[in-house]
Amino acid sequence: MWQEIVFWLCAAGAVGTGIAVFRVDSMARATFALLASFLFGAGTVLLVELTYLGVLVILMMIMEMVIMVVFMVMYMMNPAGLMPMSMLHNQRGSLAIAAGTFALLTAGIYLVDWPTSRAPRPGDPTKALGEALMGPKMLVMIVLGLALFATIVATVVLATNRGRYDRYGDRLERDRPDDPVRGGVGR
Amino acid sequence: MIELTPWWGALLLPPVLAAFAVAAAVFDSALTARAAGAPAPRAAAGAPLRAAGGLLLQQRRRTLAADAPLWRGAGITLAAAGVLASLVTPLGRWAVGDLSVGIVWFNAMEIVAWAAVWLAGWGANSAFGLVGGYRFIAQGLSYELPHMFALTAPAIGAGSLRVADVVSAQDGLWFAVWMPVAFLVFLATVLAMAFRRPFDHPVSRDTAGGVLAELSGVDRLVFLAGRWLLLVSGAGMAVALFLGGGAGPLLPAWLWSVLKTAAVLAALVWAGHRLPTVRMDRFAELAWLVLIPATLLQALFVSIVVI
Amino acid sequence: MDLRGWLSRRLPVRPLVVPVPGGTASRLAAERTCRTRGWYSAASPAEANLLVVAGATDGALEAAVERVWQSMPAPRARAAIARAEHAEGQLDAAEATLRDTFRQRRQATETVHPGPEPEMAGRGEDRDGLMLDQLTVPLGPVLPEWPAGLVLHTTVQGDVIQDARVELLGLGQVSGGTPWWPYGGGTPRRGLAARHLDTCASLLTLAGAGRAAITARRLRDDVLLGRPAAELTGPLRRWSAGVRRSWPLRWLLSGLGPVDDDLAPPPHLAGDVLARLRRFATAAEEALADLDEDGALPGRSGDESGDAQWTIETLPRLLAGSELAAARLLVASLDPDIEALTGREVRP
Amino acid sequence: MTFANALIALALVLGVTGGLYGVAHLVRLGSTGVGMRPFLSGHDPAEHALSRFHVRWYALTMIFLAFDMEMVFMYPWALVVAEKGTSAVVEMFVFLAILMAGVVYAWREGALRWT
Repeated sequence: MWQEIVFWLCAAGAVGTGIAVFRVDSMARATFALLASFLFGAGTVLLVELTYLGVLVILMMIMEMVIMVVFMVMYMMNPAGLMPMSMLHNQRGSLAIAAGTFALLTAGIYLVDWPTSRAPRPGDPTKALGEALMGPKMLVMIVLGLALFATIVATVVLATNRGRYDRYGDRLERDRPDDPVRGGVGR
Repeated sequence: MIELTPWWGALLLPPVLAAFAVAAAVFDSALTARAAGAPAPRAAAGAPLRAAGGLLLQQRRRTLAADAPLWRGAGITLAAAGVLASLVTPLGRWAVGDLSVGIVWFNAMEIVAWAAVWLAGWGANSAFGLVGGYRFIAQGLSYELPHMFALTAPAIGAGSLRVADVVSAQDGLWFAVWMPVAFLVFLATVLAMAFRRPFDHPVSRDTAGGVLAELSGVDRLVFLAGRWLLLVSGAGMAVALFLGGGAGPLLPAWLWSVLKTAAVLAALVWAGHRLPTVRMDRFAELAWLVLIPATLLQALFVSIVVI
Repeated sequence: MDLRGWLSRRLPVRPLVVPVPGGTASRLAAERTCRTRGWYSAASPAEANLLVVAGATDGALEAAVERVWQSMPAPRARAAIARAEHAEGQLDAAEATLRDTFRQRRQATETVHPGPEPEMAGRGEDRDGLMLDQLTVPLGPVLPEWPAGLVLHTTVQGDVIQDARVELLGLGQVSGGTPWWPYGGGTPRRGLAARHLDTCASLLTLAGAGRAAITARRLRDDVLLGRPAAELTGPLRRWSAGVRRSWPLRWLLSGLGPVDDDLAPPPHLAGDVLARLRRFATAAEEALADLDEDGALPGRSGDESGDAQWTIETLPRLLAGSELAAARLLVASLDPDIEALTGREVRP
Repeated sequence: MTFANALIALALVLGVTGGLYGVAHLVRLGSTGVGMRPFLSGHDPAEHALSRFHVRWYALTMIFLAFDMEMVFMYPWALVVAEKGTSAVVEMFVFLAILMAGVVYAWREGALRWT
């Protein structure tokens, strides 16, 4: 009973804050409305006893949304919405896409013959996840590790405007980098 | 063995944390008074409570074109996160919450400070506040990964993310003894997440108090209370993860928990009086190139020991 | 029960001290009184409940003080300390006002005088060639740990200063001369030691080294109150050694705010923030070594007006492209004595 | 049970906070000061502070995001490392070493700097 109440509260909260994302003018409010929407989503995940996943969603989404707000406020005009303006573009097209997607997903829920599993649920899903990662799903982790490494390198290449040749000289001959502002390690 | 308290245990959690917070604030104020050569150190003991009363009395203020809901929400969010971070921390044999992923829960609640502090800086439409808020995000980017690796070391040692299992795994030997790097990094990052000195750059005087610059009255009181609660929660978790929780001879387990938490809290406050403010333009590289590898090596050492 | 009055009587006093050119003696007296009473200074008007104006203000400086007063929440009181010997009495009176709930309630209902409506931020090219929003952020005259009468009109993008323009306020009221030498009836060496300790105290406060900063302030007050040199030598040496040898300070301040030799700085202002801090700490110790002697003075050249002139001329160049925290530490480490500029032709 | 307790504790925090606001309302000396100018060293603000805020550590945010994905694996891994033994340890620390190599590269390029 109480699970149902909490579920519907979370569902309504997620949709409501999701709508709010597009109704507010301020980048900060939009981002934190989106965060609230994710947290309500995490509530539903906790309800189905996927504790690790639920808590992880809370953990990751707060970090991600705070980092997103940094970029939103850095790049978007008028980030606090102090001047009247609308964040909405191509309303008709997006309405059509949204309605279509909603219809498709709803149809999918009712029309697809979802398989059911008779296997018992694992005692601790977190541990099962760990075992899967160290066993059959090991390749996923390896590939992801390389992808993340590539992300780091690509970010650094694209985002920094001074590289090692500016810092250490054309032949990398300096022992200590020549920077306008010092850092904490290696001066 | 750690048991879950009935529902009224949840009602005791905030008052217990608040008592620790007041005690820590009193100790902090006594240290300041001693250094300043102010008369009557006994008066210093009452100073935090008198200051809290003064903030109740003080007029609230709203700055021009402030983002009021986000700004006011910041303090309440911080206070709530400070309390909920302690949900899974046992006091002696009792815990209010018991999650199979208690350590991750603590991690998630402590991250809430990222959002709360930035919002407090953003909400006031003040240049100094904004600078303070952004300083805290840079701080978060620096301390968070060492913090997470410091959290995983006891989890690997106990083979569990449940705080109760971590406590009982320290039956023979406290984790602080054979995971000293993780313990010290954890303590440092607790200071960083509660943005207390030496990690107080987001509220530093060079920007007229940073995120605190425009807060007055009860709004300021709630935000500052949240900050102390977060520090207390961090100290409590340090006791559970590294100092054997309520384990100890003679005295009852709850008293050991209280004494250890008080000791950790005192050490954290004392360290704040001894160290200068750490700016992130210096700390970021140190965190990424020294603290992350150090905590990783600690985790490697622990995992080699357990297999 | 009168809860409001009960809280009022127990309210901690949080002063915000506004330094004013010509008011150094008043400021020192006010700071000493506040410290010994356990009134810790506030960082912003929202935190403060007592506005202490140390010296006589006029014109633009008066307007700045008035704006700060307007933005202070009730309960609040102000004290104008024109002469150092009146500091205690004025602060007593202000405290009484602060704790008078009847007056505070009446005052709290006064309407706030609105200023001009702010605009949206304009854009400008940043250090790396991007077009970014820029804000006008003036630093001073009312700012914690800031030289009296100095205003830096900075344009910032994020927390980076793009450019800075210097303005000096409150010089009209100053009668001239250097305030540190005759103050407290001491000798030039006492004045000099106190001046160095004062600079170090501000700098250490901004660096967040609270204990060392408070100790510097206590020593400064003791030097000026004429405590025998024999009693001061030990504590001063310990403090100075602690500051100079502290490795956290070294790690945090080295390479910050460098002043290159091609800017032709006065010798004691050359180097980075750390070098200046160490130099002033050493100089304070040396000045004290034979405190009541005459003779050559260590540290500052004695030409305060020349130093201040160089500083205000060079600051815009030093600050361009600097981060706010670094800028604050740089200004505190140069610590120009604006009131020494009276009677000179000022070309900021 | 745990989540019920969490909700009770949360409700109490919100209740106490509300109580503090209530007490503050009772003993207040005056109503909330509205339209206060933000502190700007005694000057009126020329512009709204809420504008585009340029940060100089944007590279750090991206490196953080990439590195922190790894925690998704590390927490469950901590539960099984004792059973799975050496292979799990090697696996995870090779993974971490790859990421750490990326960090060292970023450091050498000056991406962790405030410049």
